Amino acid sequence: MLVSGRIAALGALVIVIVVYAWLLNRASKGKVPRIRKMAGFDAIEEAVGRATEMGKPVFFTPGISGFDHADSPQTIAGLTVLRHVAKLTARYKARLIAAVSKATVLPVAEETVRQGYLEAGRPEAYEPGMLRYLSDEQFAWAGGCIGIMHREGIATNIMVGNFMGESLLLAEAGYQAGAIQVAGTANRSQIGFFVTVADYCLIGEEIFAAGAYLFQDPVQLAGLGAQDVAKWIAIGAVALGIILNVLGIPVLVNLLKM
Amino acid sequence: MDFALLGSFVAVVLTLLIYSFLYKENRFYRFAEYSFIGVASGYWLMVAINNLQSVAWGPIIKGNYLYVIPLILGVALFARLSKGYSWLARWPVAVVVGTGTALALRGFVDAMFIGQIRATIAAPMNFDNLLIAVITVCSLFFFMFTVEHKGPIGIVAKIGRYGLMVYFGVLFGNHVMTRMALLTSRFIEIQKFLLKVLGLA
Amino acid sequence: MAGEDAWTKLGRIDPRILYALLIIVLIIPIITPVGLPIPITDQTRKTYEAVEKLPPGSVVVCSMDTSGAAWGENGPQAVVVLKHLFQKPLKIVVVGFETDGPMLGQQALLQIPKGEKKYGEDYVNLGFIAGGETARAAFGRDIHKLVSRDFLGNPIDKLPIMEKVRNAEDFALFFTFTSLISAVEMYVRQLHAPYKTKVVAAIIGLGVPSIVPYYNAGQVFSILSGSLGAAEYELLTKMPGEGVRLSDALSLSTLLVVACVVVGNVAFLAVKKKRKEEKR
Amino acid sequence: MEVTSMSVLKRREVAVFMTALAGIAVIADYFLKVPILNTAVADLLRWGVILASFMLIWGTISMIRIHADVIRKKTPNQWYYSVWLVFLMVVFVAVSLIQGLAGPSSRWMYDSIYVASSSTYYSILGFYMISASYRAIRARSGEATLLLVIAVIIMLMNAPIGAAVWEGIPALGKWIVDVPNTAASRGYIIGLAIGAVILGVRTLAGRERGYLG
Repeated sequence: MLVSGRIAALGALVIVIVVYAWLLNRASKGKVPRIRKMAGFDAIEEAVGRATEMGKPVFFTPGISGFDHADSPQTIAGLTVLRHVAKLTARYKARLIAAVSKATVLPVAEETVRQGYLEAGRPEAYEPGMLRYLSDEQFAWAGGCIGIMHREGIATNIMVGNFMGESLLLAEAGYQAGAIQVAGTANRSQIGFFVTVADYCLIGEEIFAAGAYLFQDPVQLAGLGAQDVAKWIAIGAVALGIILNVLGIPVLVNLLKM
Repeated sequence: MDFALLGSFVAVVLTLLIYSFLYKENRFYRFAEYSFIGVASGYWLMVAINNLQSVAWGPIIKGNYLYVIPLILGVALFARLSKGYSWLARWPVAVVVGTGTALALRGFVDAMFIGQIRATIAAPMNFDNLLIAVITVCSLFFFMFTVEHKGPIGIVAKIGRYGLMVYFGVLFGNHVMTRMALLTSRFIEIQKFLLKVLGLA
Repeated sequence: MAGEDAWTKLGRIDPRILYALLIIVLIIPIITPVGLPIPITDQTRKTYEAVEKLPPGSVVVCSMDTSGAAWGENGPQAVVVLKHLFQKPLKIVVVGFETDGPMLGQQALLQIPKGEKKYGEDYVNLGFIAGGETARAAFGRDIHKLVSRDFLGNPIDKLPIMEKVRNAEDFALFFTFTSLISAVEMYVRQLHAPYKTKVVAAIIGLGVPSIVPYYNAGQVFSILSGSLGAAEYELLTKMPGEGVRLSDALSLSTLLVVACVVVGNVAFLAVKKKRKEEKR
Repeated sequence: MEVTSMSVLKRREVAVFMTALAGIAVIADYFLKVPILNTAVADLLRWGVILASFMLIWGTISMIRIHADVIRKKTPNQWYYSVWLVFLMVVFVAVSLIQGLAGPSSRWMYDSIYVASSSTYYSILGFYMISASYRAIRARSGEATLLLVIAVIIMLMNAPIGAAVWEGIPALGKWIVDVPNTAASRGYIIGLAIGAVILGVRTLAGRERGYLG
């Protein structure tokens, strides 16, 4: 009844599901995995502090995607970071400008910023004008962001989410404006630009750890824990497989071919 | 009237209008931008309707009445336009998301998890393949989140990070190639048009 | 002091000067082609030889998963591969799983010499199929139950070629002309994993580094890398076209980028060094 | 009675259940050889294709609504662009209905307006590449330096002229692509797959409901 050639995959899937369910169960009892230090997220506080010292605004954008694509997890990660940024700008009394590229993201982003100000205990400091919806079109949005960076003379530029062709444009504009830049995306093709232009970088999967790292969200922590277990399995399989390969024992390869 | 030549003329004019953006953001640029979005959305609409004729209407005519169900579900998508029935629109989305997620998931486990591990360990063990295995493991360590990057794991993760930098460097180099090729191909279009107008082609 | 000014100034040049430089670098080789030699990579040769060795009557699918924006690279690839396929006694199925695909495929089909081949008997354009990954999986499973008409509106039951083409097991070779890494990955998941289909990834240059692990693992049969891949294929088939024309300008403009990176960074490091010295 | 049954259907849980049911069936189909299940899932996939075309139509309609809104409100500096957009769209649909989508007029519009502009639009990035390479891309750290050195080698390899700069370039470039690049991007892919699986499981288990709006 089982399809041969796919049994190993089924086994892996079952293991991942069981581990995930177990970790979720533990998380509901308050036992969550600890998460490592991530410089990109830590840099945000320093970057916002700098804006306060200079008396210039902090710019934020959650990228080009909305919620209706395969890239929506990146937008959500970006908005999670926005909540953190809003909390910090509220606490440090820095000015925040956040620009979104999709009309559907605007109400969610507004709510996110309001939430951040509330968490920082300064709900009265929130203004709707902190959020700007520029355009759904790629370059109209990017052009708008660049305009803001130059006109407002931003001190800090934080970009986390999905970025496409405009990534380099935005990073260059931030650099020219003299801003300290924190940038992150899971779009592989664009990360290189962020690494070479921005001061701090969140690479690939790192952005998805936002909720777990910044807000200690138990469900997301459990998810990260499960992912790490799967990575340990992959690492163990590769290490064992290489040793067996050198010894000329093909048992693991055959097992994975099942 | 030579419609092919007129077509090339329109194409070249739009090309130049868009390039005017390099000098300064302006009205002509936006005009060109909206022109292409206008034609594109007309095209998307037509292509979707054609697709429906092929994948839904065809089978129903042939007597496969089961296909009426997705047709009704599809129409339910437009319930979003009404306040009272917008909940109906969740159903088609649920089916699409459920199927799509599961299809990707099963493929991810088989082809990209098991498949890539198998390829790493089944390769003949020479220096290059051993190095591939080592860097693969190191980069996996870099993406570990519940292990502190300290001590030996810190070193391993650092190697992984440098490995990823090589990957992004290669991407960077190829990115330049693509950008320049796309740009050059526009220039060649303009040249073709000019040659045609001058009667040289 | 004067030195520092020069370096700082060099780092702050008006970008429009750079744009002008780029335009010059692109125009010269277009007007007077230099004909720089193009080395042929193993992957392109593998693709070419695979097509050469196909037994007569084999079915080759050309999936156009590209967009107007990326046609500058995918177009030359598609044109030369289709030209080659049309010279061979093969059956060719054009299809697209991204909206722009079939229209661009149609344009490419109109451009190339058809030889003896007849529409409906030797080649067909099945048009666009919506649904991304789902559509690709359904296509591999059973084409006849999925699609009832071609791009021109003909019922496919009436097209003789379709008698030979029922599902993924009939595909001798599957080309995807694409700008999307994700498209190639979908074929790895939905065609190679279940049916062991030989997928050729004709992808824009940008996508290649991310596809190499699949090639290395045998999950992708071979890769055509952007317009360079097209140029190589044109040379192998002795039909120089758009790819070869692009390659000179590509060389020079890439060199300009290298020069910009080097000069920009030298200026950056010089300023940084000077600042350090001043601090001492 | 009527009202209560309706309000049950309105609940999000119904949609979540449908997602889970469809998802579990599709997963089971891959691993199990059960003819009834396999046939049913084959049908389900085709339903998915049909629903996807409806989504495409929905997308276009949403876009028309946005522009209709702009036109109705006469948004300054904007509404005439929207009029032009809708006009071109209507013309395209009209000619395709008359001559067919593959007919000469639609192909003409598609080629000379859409393909020309969209490819130009993205080709602009070539210019930005130049200015950013010069003005912003910096070897600001050890990592960035490594990245840039690799990028330069790859660029020289891609430019057929690279071999003239140093004859070892093509071989070195090929090795970089085939070995460290393959390895790191393989690590990236495995990580990506694991992340996607966890997200998928979470979605099918109804813990991720963002897509339901």
